[in-house]
Amino acid sequence: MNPLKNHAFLEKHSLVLLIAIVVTVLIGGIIEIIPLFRQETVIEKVEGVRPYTPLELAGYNIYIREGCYNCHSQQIRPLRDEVARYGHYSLAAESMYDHPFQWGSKRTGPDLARVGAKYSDEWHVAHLVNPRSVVPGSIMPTYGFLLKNSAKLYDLEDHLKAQKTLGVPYSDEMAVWAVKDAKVQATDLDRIDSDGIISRYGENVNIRDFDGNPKFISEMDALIAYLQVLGTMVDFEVTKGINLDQEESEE
Amino acid sequence: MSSDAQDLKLFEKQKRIYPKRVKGRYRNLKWIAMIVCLSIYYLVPFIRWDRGPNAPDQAILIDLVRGRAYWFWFEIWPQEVYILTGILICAAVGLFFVTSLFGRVWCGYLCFQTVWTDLFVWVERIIQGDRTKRKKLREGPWTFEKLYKLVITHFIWLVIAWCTAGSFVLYFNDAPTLVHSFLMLDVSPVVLGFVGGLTFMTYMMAGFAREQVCTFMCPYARFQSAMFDKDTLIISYDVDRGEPRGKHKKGADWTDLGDCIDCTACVQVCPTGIDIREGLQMECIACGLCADACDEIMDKVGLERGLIGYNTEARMDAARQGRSEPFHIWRPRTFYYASVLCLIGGLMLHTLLTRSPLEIAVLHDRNPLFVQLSDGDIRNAYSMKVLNKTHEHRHYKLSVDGLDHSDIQIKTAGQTTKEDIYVEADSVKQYRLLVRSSLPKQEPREIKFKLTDIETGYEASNTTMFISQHP
Amino acid sequence: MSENNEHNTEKEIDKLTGVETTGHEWDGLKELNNPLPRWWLWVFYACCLWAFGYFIVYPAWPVIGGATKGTSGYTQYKELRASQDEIIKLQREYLDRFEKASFEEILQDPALYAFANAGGASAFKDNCATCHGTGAQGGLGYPNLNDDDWLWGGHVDEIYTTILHGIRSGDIDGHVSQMPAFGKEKILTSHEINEVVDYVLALSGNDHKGSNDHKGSDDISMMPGQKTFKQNCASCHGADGKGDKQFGAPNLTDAIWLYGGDHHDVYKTVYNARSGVMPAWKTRLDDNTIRQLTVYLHELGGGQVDEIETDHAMEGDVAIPSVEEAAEMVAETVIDAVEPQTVEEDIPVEEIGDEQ
Amino acid sequence: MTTDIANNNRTTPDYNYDIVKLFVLATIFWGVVGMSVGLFIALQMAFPVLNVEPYLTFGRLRPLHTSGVIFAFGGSALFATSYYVVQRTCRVRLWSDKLSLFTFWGYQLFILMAALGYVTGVTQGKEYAEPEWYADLWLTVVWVVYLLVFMMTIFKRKEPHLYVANWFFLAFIITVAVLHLGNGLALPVDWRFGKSYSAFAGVQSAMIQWWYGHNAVGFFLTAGFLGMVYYFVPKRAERPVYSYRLSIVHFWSLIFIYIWAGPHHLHYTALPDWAQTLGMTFSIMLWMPSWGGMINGMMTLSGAWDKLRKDPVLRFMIVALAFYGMSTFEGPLMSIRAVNSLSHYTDWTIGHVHSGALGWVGFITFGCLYYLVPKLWKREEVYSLKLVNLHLWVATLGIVLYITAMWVSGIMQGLMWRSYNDLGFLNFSFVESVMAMHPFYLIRALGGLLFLSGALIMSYNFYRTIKGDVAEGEVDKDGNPRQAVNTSKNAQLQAAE
Repeated sequence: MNPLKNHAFLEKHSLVLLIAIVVTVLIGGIIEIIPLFRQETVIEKVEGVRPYTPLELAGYNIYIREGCYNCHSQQIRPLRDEVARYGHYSLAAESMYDHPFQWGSKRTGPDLARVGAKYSDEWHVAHLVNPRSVVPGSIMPTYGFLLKNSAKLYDLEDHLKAQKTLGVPYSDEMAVWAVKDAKVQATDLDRIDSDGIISRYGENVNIRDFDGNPKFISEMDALIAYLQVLGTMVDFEVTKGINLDQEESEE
Repeated sequence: MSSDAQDLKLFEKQKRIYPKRVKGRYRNLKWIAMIVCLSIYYLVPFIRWDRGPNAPDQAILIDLVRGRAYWFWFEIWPQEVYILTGILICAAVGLFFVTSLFGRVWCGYLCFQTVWTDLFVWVERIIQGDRTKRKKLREGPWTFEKLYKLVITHFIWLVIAWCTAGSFVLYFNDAPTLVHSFLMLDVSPVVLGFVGGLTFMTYMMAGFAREQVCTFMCPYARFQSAMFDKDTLIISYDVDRGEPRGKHKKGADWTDLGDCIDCTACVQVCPTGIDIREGLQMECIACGLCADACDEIMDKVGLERGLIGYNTEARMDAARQGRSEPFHIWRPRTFYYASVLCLIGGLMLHTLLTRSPLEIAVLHDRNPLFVQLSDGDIRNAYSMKVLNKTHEHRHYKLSVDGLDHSDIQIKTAGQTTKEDIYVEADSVKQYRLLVRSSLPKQEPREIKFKLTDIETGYEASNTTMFISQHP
Repeated sequence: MSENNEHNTEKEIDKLTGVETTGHEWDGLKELNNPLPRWWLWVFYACCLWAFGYFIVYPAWPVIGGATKGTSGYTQYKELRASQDEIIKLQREYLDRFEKASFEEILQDPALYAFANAGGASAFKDNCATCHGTGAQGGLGYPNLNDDDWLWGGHVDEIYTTILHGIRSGDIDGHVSQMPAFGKEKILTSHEINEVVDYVLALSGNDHKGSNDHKGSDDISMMPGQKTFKQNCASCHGADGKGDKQFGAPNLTDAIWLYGGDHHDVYKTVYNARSGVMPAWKTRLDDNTIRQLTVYLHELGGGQVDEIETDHAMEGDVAIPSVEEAAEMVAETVIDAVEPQTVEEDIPVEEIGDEQ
Repeated sequence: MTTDIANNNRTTPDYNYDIVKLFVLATIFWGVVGMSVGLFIALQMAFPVLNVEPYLTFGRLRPLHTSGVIFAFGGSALFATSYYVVQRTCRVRLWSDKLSLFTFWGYQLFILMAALGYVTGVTQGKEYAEPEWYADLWLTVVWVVYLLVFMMTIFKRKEPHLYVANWFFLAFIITVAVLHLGNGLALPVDWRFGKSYSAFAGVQSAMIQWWYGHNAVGFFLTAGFLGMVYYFVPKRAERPVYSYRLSIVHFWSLIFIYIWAGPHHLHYTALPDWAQTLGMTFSIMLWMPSWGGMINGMMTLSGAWDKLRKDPVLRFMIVALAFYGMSTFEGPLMSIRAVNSLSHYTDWTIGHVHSGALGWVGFITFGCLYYLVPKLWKREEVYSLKLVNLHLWVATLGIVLYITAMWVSGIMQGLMWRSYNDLGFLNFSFVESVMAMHPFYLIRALGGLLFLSGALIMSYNFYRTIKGDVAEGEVDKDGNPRQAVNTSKNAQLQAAE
């Protein structure tokens, strides 16, 4: 039997050729992809990672809409310079509710995986309105219109429901309160209301006016709320005791 | 050949080529090129160049640890690697230029694959004899003679390969020091790994892969072939003169015969094993050895030289029509390449000559954007990097434009005032600047930090922002 | 390929190369059937061989419940730790020198200074940024460490002491002071407080907005709050209101207001009193880190220019009281015994990170 | 070649050239559009003031560029050539005129939907798979019809054997369908709006995205274009394909191994180590199968190498193969984890992609178009071969500028990011690396300008070719001056076809 000789069979039977091609290309994908859904070690078990609040989710969607991922990665690799520059390397758990992931592939700008709480809100506003007003060497586009556009909040309930269907642990209550929670998080006018969002999303939610204009919930509010939570959910002081090294933990 | 037998064979062994020794002007040119190339390669790391006490004294050195490259007078810092882009572009366009004029002479004379292969073949010939002897030895049965001759050949090959690899590493380290540590058998595993890998590569490429690299793998060979036109010099066999070819006995009649006596000397000497008489082929590296071989034969037969030689298509066409055509050096293409070369070369030279010996980079603090002081003044903080690229320690003076009544405070170890900032030779120093001003709050304003070399008056500046209110 | 012969094509020999074609033809295209170059196949095999070797040494194939681990026990996190160790080894030398050096020496030695600053910056982000902000910009109730206003002193030694022992931290050596809650404790009436607030705001040149009743006089000394101030506040904040670092009494004449500088804010401060807490870090951080933090904070710009080195002292003409005097003044002012607050529960009254 | 056909006494069917013509025109159009957007965003990186918010920012235009050149330009070229090749090598007219016409307008509609989405901010946020669910669904319909037309044409072929170019086209069509369906799974928030969430999250989403992304390169930009090589290179060179055996070995090894290589885009991320290992090792094993295509293409010219001297169209194809060889060597190199830790996230990757995109995909497409246009519009040759030559050199110089700038700057970026000072602290802040990029961005933009100029020269050349003009000094194979088309010679040619 010489495969080179018998190849003529495939050349003459195109449907068999088609099937052979499909089988050939499926093998690699199946072996690489399916175990990621099955293995328990793929996503670390760490405290603190929660789904985005509705406002943060709105910010995440603006991040995607503006194509931020084209220039900014959100994945700190376990290389010493990246850990020194950006902070603790990224865990799989930290992006487990990102549909889709925003790890990026290019750093025209710096990594944003842990940009949360690094700079002040007003720096973000100034920087997004005109990056060169605070960083003269920057080549980032201006995003002043975010201040003027009102954040689209009214359909957040649908967004949360869709994410819930895909497996993000939003509760029905969260979905029902989505619009209200988003408004409360961005305005900080009435602190009494904040009990609700805190009970749903935890103590660490940033509740404040992000864009400097408390009367108006702009897209800037949503985007900064998202940026300010990036990489802050896992408390690495607490996590230190846990062995993140998945491969080792099995030994 | 039976088709079944052929079909069963998956691959084909390399057809071994035993290039025959040849003498002549192109061979001499090749020797010279080889000696020059190899000498440059092996000896350059040992050339010393005095740069004063604060810099290495190796003429050509790439210091990966400190991130500096030295080339005689010039020195390149990491920020200046765009020079490397210039060099690469020049190399590419230079190749276009040379190729459109002279064909693949790069391949034939200067490419390291050719030069080292040539060297290895030379070693092979010294030990095992010329073409026929080598062939016989290789194809014959295993004898003691075959064994020791092969062992010696491969041993010498490995020594050459090892020297080649060792020399490469010298470009990245101080040569005498490294040679010394090699002699003391005290080199780092990284260096050893590099040397080992390169030795293996050289041994494989020049000893075994040889012409197959040029035929199958090298993309530049393809680019060059695509660069030919009718005015490009290529190795050509004069078909009109040579054909019909045939054996010729001394004193016999030349009627009905071309000048080619079909002695196959040109085929025997070819390092890629082709028959140039079949016309331009992708394997041909334009080394001219076939021309030498043919000339030798022509001399013996008593015919005019040049049956095989460098020629252009245009000239051959013209000759066919009884015209004589000069070799056009300046045609639109070569003119464009030359201009692009000059332009980029000039730009690079300009950058290198006007390279600033001093640079500053000032970055505004991001958090907080500004600080209000107790007396109501606004203060901004910056980090400033000063790059002193000279080989002497320097003192500088700092000033700021665009901000009246300002006060600059410099935070660093010890006492540094803006009147005297000291930076050591060939190094970078970082400072924190605190600039305060009592100006009323306003939009971010551009300010310019200026650093002046107290001794030479040389200036470098950097524009940044002074921020005094919330956005 | 005898089976092919049933078709209408015939094998032929290519004239140029002398190689036989496969005998098929499509739109004038034919195929030769040259064997593969040997080097091609061998390099392919070599790559595969290398890959199989790699599979053995490194984690490679998913199996039930995980993946093959490889003989080397490699994980990318081990690799990270190994490469970080190189840096730590490099820094060890500086750390040893740093340990032995005094602040004065550190401030003079470029290498130690840079080392301290870098180490301090990273320690700050891990430990201090939660309250003081990542850029040490502070917030309402949390001092901005970049400015030139220091409640407890901005010299290197003073900063060191403050970090070491904290403020109202329960530490025996910690800074302790307590402003009386003038309103809550019914020491002053609301009217008096309004008057004194206007006076204080006038001292610093701020508008005394919010209390229209008492607006009017441009002459500070004529303001009704002056008397109240002298009687109740001057003992700590000084007659001129410039504060006293001995008690952490802030300068009331400058432009910096830790708890907000409008009438309403200052009223609240006087009525309720304020007492921010900072933990004592000596129990949490090692001495080297605290010293690095000290140098870093001092350098941030907030630190006072060291008078040891320079003459232009930033202090005004405030008379610094002697220790005995100060002790007396404290005794007079402090009404209730100060209850040291527990360190763990230093949850801020105000939200973190809000800008003033 | 016509004599062969005559000898074999075969009949030439009435091929459907109209559909090929439409796709050829679309290829030219989208090529110019996609490259112009590329030039514009390259300039935006050098001069950020060119970002016009909100619609024309880099973040929104970059998908427009990538989709424009990959799917609009490359896709149309693949449609055109696959329809042409499958007809001619199966010796049968395309199965359905109506359905093939549907694939044309359907595909153009898809491109339009996607492009409008990007500019207005409707995107899924996955590189090279940005179109939202409605466009994805529409593409699925178009693609299934494409596969149907292609397969049915093959079914009713008049040749017993399937030519090697068709294996590659088939692998391209079917695998792209699998990838598109796998990666595109998403749940719309509300069926009325163009917003959906990907079915996958985090690490799984990353793996599936790069399984898709890398094989968009492997099957869209490699297998499909190798299909072109296997028809147009031997056709133009008038030589038989070098080795049938090599075709078989490299075809199967290529499609089997390529699919595994995706995780090399995720080295040192939160993806488990084992998957990274597979991505890297299979990328290395992919090296020779990739080169198999180059060798088969190159060696097809052995014996006819002097044709390169005369034929600029053949030159385009050979230079394309050389670039293919270069980038398929560089690819495995960059997949090695140690190299990748430096090169990833830098412009080195961009340089690598463009040596493949401009040098390989661009040039082989240009070569095929220069062959196709005169054939389709029944001209003897293009308007001017001199202009073809000019295009070649302008574009080559452009590529040289582009990739050298990106190589050097990418390595510089990577080195600056990981540079430590003597004290063991990082040397450079990020923005310093951004500022150091400026000269490289300028050189890159200049390179892009040259490449675009080449495409414009080509468009002009085609315009005149289709018009029937012949440039002065153009000669035919026998060296006689060529005639403009509106003469009797054209009629003869038509008859001959």
